[in-house]
Amino acid sequence: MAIDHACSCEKNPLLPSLCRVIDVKQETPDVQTYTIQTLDGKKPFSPLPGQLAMVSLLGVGEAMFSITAQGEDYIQSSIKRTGMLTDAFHEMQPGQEIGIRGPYGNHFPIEDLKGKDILFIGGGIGIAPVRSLIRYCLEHRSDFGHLDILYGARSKKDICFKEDCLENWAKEPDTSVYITTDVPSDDWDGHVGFVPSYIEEVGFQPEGKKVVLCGPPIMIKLGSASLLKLGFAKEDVITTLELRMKCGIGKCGRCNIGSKFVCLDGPVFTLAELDELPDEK
Amino acid sequence: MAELSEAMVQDLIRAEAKKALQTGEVSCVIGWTATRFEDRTKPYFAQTPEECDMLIWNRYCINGTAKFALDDRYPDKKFGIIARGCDTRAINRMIHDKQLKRENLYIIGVVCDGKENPVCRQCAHKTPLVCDVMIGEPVQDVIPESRFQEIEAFEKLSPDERYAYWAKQYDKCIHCYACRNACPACNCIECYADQYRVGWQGKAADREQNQIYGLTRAYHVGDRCIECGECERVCPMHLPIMRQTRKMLKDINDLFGPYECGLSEEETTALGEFKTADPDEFM
Amino acid sequence: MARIGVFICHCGTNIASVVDVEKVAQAAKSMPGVAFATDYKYMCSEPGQAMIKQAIEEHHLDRIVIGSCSPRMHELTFRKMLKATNVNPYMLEIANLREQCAWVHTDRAKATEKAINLVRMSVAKVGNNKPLHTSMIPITKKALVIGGGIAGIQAALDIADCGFDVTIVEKEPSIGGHMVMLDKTFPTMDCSACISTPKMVDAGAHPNITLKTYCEVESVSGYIGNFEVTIKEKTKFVNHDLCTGCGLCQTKCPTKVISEFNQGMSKRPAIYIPFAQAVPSKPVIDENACLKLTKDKCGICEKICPLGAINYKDEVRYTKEQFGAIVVATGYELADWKKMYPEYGGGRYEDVITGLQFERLVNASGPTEGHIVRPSDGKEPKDVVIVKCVGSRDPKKGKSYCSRACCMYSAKHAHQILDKIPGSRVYIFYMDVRTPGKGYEEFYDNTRRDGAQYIRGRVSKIYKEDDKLIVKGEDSLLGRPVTVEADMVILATAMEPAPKIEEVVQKLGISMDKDKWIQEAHPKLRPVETQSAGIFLCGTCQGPKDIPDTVAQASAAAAKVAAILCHDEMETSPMISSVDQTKCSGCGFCVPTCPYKAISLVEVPGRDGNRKVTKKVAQVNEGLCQGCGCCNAACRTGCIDLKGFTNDQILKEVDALCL
Amino acid sequence: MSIKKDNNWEPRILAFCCNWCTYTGADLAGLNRMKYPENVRVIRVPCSSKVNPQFVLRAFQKGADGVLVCGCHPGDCHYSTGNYFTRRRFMLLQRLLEYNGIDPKRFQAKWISGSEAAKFRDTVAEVSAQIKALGPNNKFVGAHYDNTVMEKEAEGGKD
Amino acid sequence: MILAKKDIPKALEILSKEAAVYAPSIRKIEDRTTGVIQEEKIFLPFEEGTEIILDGPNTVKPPKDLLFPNVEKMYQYKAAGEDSYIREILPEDEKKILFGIRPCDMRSIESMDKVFFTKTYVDSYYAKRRDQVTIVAIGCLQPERTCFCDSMGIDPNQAPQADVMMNVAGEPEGESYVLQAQTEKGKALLDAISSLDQQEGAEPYQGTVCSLKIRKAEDLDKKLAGMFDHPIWDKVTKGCIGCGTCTFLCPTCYCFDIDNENYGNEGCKYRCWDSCMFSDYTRMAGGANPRPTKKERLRNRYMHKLSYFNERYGETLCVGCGRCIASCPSHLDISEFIEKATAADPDAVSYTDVPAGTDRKEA
Repeated sequence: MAIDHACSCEKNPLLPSLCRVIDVKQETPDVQTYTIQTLDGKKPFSPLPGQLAMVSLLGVGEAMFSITAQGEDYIQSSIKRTGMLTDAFHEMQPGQEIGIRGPYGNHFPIEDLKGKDILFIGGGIGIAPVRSLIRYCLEHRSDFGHLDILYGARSKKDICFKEDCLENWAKEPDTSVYITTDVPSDDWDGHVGFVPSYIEEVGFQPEGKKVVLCGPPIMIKLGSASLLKLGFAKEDVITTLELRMKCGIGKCGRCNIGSKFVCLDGPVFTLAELDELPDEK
Repeated sequence: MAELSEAMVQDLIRAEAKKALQTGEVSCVIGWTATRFEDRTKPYFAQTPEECDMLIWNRYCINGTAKFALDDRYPDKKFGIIARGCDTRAINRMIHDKQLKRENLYIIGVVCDGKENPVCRQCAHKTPLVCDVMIGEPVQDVIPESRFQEIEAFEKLSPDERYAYWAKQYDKCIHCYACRNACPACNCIECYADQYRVGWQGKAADREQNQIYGLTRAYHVGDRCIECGECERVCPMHLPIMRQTRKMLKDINDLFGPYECGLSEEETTALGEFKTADPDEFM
Repeated sequence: MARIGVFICHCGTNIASVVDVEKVAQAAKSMPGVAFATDYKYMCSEPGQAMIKQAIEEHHLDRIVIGSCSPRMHELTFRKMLKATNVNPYMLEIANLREQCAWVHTDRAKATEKAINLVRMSVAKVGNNKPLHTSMIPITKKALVIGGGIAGIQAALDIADCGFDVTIVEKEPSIGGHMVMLDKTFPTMDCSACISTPKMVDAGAHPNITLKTYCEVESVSGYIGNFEVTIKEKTKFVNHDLCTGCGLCQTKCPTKVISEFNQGMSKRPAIYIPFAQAVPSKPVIDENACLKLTKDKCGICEKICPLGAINYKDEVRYTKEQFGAIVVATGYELADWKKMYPEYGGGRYEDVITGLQFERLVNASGPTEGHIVRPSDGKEPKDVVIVKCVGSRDPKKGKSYCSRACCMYSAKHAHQILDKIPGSRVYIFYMDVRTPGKGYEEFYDNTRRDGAQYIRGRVSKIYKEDDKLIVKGEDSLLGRPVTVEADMVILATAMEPAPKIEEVVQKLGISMDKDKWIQEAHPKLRPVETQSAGIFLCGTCQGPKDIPDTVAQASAAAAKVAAILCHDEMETSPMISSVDQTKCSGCGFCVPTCPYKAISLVEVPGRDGNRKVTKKVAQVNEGLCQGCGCCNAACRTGCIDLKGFTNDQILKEVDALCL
Repeated sequence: MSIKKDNNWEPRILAFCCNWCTYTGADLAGLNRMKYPENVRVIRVPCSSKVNPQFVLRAFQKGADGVLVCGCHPGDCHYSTGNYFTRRRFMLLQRLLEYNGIDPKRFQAKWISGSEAAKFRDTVAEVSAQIKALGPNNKFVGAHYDNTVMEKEAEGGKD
Repeated sequence: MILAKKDIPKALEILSKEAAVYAPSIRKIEDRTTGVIQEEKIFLPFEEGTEIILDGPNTVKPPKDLLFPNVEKMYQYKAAGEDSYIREILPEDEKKILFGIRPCDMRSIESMDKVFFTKTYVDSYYAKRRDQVTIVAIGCLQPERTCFCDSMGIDPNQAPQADVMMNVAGEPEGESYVLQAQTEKGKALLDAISSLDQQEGAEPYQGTVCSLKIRKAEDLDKKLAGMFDHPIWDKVTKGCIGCGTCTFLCPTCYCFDIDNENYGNEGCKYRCWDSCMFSDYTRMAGGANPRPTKKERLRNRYMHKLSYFNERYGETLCVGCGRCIASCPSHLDISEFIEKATAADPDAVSYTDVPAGTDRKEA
């Protein structure tokens, strides 16, 4: 058992703790970011970048989401509207009580990344887990080399974390930001095109660089191909997987790929690791 | 004409299956094959003419074959089915319910003499009702007088006795959905029970959820049941499932006139139509 | 989660005197999703509404529950109020605390408990409400009238006079229908043709009316405001654009066949204008009779037509047109008594005629130029028997219903015979005499005074003896058999719906009653509407009736049509069914349950497992659906659902009430 | 809400009423100040044919003692034919429930028009009395069902 | 100790004073219309007078629901602003004795222990039940024709992990049992019934062997790991109807689902058994499903049993109890699959299915 898992719930790992949504931010027409705190104003737990939380809307249901940011006394999760449950999440207003348990899963291999240049690639809501790592790197700026951030959304209005993507990150030292949209729009004068082709267009150099690639399955597939074309090794491309999950602790069975459980052994895998697993993604 | 022996029928089945596969129009022919136990057979999908020699025919060929046609709702080639009377009713059921197209099927009908399956004693249609080729001599359709005897006897019990009986049965149920998955009338692409809908069907296998499931399924298929008995045959806990669906059939029969399903593709279902002159008890 | 505001109305003391409204509001505060709850004297009043609006602002409410009078009372009021707020007007539920609680109970504690329950139910439901939006559909400002009888003509004229375009589709070569066949109309004895032909001319000349005679409706799709109708133009073989209606061809045509207009009592040529006052007054060729068309001989009409309007190669044409509303005025036909009553000779005796034949006989432009003579030998009849209810009110042999007009026209016929043939005797066999109309009873009285002998009873047999028709019946008042030696017998035959009514009904997606008359939406309150919005009916297609009733209905239908066409677009109710096509199996069980034929199976891109396929699924036509939800319960997967009354919403109500 | 053992036990009866006839009839009963038992609660549906048999099962599962489905008289349906389907569906469901041990009085359907306020009142009173005589329903009631949960709320939440 | 067969009810009576005793017994349902009584052997709570059936075939359902119930409440909650709460519901404090578990089922409990106790998280619910259970295993005497536990490396006469091992003394027809405590819990249990000790008896019978012997490769788990895309899957999964019979009757299947049941703004979160054979098991909110057809699902099940579990926990997740073979609606047979997979060429590009039994001489 190489990965050491921290669990905030000392006794019952399946029991959520009662927390409160203290802020709701509309990121895009179908993505909201929730700032979550315990009832007594504390941080529910301290996740590592890339870890997951099981968020439960009492009486409606629960689902696993990546934690996109954390602060002194809060964690943040961004949720895209995809179905009945997420519809209900999107009706939340500040003050809403929710249950939260976690953090679950492994995390981005921070130790491996230290001292290296990092290329972050995000597509759509896939930027959410990447953002947790970007924030970590920016907070520990001296531990990392040059940071490239490439993010693609459908159109300008679909760009998540607009302040970070369009303003803040570009101002950080030794950081380059590339934003692209799938379709042109009147209010967008930036790059237009899909993420994989933009990767090749920019022509990132593989030397000394690790890649973190998160997004919809098709983007991961084509994006990986682009990266491999540019000469990146599969060991250096890190991505996250998403499967239906229920327990979050590797017991309930459904999120396995081969003998690995995405909720426990994932969600973070390198392309090399994924190659080892049966093709069931 | 002399009756065909089991072995002769088996040879004919193999020959017809081979012929069908050799034309190249049929992707496979489903029938039965042996298992390690002599008194059991299992569904077998012959995909090459050679594999047709695995097909067998004996009194243990009890699995329904028709429902497997739904595994591929959009086939490139025809699906070959070795079909007994009940299997052809199942085929009619699924064609009527618009889940199958006749032109996508190649049906090798076999006149059935009844199998080692209690439901066969109630069989009214031993001769295939629809097929491309027929093996065996057609026999007369006879609706057995015993069709609703069991139901009538059960109706005579007191309400509490009836409830207690069903409650015990549903206590046994393990909620495996074998009855649904084997049933040719349960042909929805996504069953109501598989959908995430708070309040429709809980997944828990407790008495409450099993009762709801049992009754809902009986109601959903009751006016379309072809009485093949697959639900009861597959139930690992031996629930008398037909006793529910046959009850619906009996009531339809009593209230709205003689009723049997799956006899043709075009028939109407009892709950899909009405007559202004239907009996009215709600005045 | 929802943020629900609950507002409990005292309704003065109407609710508050029985229900502890404060306690209800207090209880509501702990219901799931409730962010705010209060009570107030009159929620529907200005200040009450203002209070709700303020609470919406202050507490960021997204759903509203009002505990007040019946939703049938103020649902629209409150929806209208919500239009001015951020809350969607359909995020509203009303708990009926007045009509179904305070007014029907006396025990304060129990009524309060029930009120809490009802509010809880509404809270549970509203929590699952989704914002709904009415949509506007544009309206094609044009009406279609099917049938060019007096009903259709009247409806078309009224609609056209409102300034809307109307198309009349008539299957015969001329409009006019049955009324132009009649001689006089009861009880005023106006000349029928004199009052109906001006209307025909008006219709033909009206700038807003397009006549499509010798045409039939082939198919109808779409819905109110936007019907798409395919009209089939039968082969006339005469180019009406060129033809001036000079009538030369008619006179030279060598073929003679039975005249439909004269009810078989005269002959007409194969190329013909059905009657003198026909509109349009242009001929068509009867392709079954024409020698050229049947045997490729003759061809005289083509040769003599000065304008070259004859075209033997004419073909059936189909045109597609958009209409905003449809009026069905397909009229009636007389039932075929010959099959029903073999004991009346079954058609063997020429002098047993129908009332309509008599109309032609007595009509000055008819086959006998108005002389009442026996069809068999041209002699003037002295003894005439009129038999009423031939096929009507006779469930065993004919129809169970009353044909309504026969009593009056039989009286009229008797009057006409007695008037025109001095010394004649008229015997009328009747079951009852029904004269419910202005001046009708007086007319009947007069006829009796004229000498018509009314005999109560049915006729059991008519047979010929020498020159006479022996009519055997029973006088049920005197209880003895009656035998009348008659020269002529007139049968007042039952009306029945026009032939091919089934086809029309099926194409339009409307329904018929047991006798195949078209079913009105409500027998009392919506007598000229069908169940399908935008389709109206008038005249005898709905049931037997006389001319004044027909004309009144036609004008009523026209008013209904005008009420639709006067809008540029119309709002559709958003509370209609819709299909979750990702889950639909395409079994089609919902299709036959829809009274509006609003559901069809369509092919859409979908998924089979992870494979992309084209699959067949149900689709609801939003213009046709009226929101009954009948299809919902027929759907086993639960994927067709009525917005505003979804299965989930109702289940939540059930759960809440069972707590 | 009182515990079921109580002598003052009141049944819990759900009535699905079609908007056009029965619901109107119930409103009319109110207008005429007719009196009927409190234990019937009306759920408004556009047409009786909207009522899914699943709703009925759910009601029993959740602890209802009786369920009533009411609509327009056959032939009077606002949507012309809905109640003919209702009639077939629920004649079969009633029999199926009876077969499974539920007294047919616990699940009834009735045609009540918009003018039949008195019939509404009488029906409600009759059904209520019948079910009261039958006592609490314990068939099909869910194992999870917990009566005590609600007591607090019925008293106006815990202050 | 030696316990006479006739003393079993006495022993259970003594034991049931301290704990709830579950033992194989017959559940009967009488059909009053015909008088026919349906019988079904399962683990039932022991009460005075209950007939305990220790011999004969194994129970229809495995005893796993006593440790991992079909439905288990996890916590209660209320969502109502300030009044909101989440309250854990742990299994009750109740000592249980599972009496008469066969070695195959005992082995399945070991596998469940591995799942719920190891790999970072301990499942509180399972743990609490497991800690309170004492298990008395019994040497199998009558394996059914579908039993193949010894082919899976299980000795039908021994259950080393049980608290007490019980075997018939001497020959299968012997009149007494030999009970041996294998743990402290087991010792305590035997102490409680020591008064019934017959002191002397024959040696425990160890002679049971399974009638169904199957050919299973030693390294089948590793072989299968390389056969994910093998054509064999297309063939062997075809007859499956996708029901949950095999998983719910399997003593080792442990997958579960989590759902909730609401009462107003209160509610209860519970978990219940789930089956990997169901289409909604892996289906995601958007509709995509990594295992869209029964081929992927059955493959996952077989792979999980025979390969993935070995990789993760070091043992096979099939104990050869044969329940799935006996009850499969389509008469599919995992033992047949094991033999086929053992015989298959792992690199084959096509596969011809020769069902077991077709080599039998035809009638």
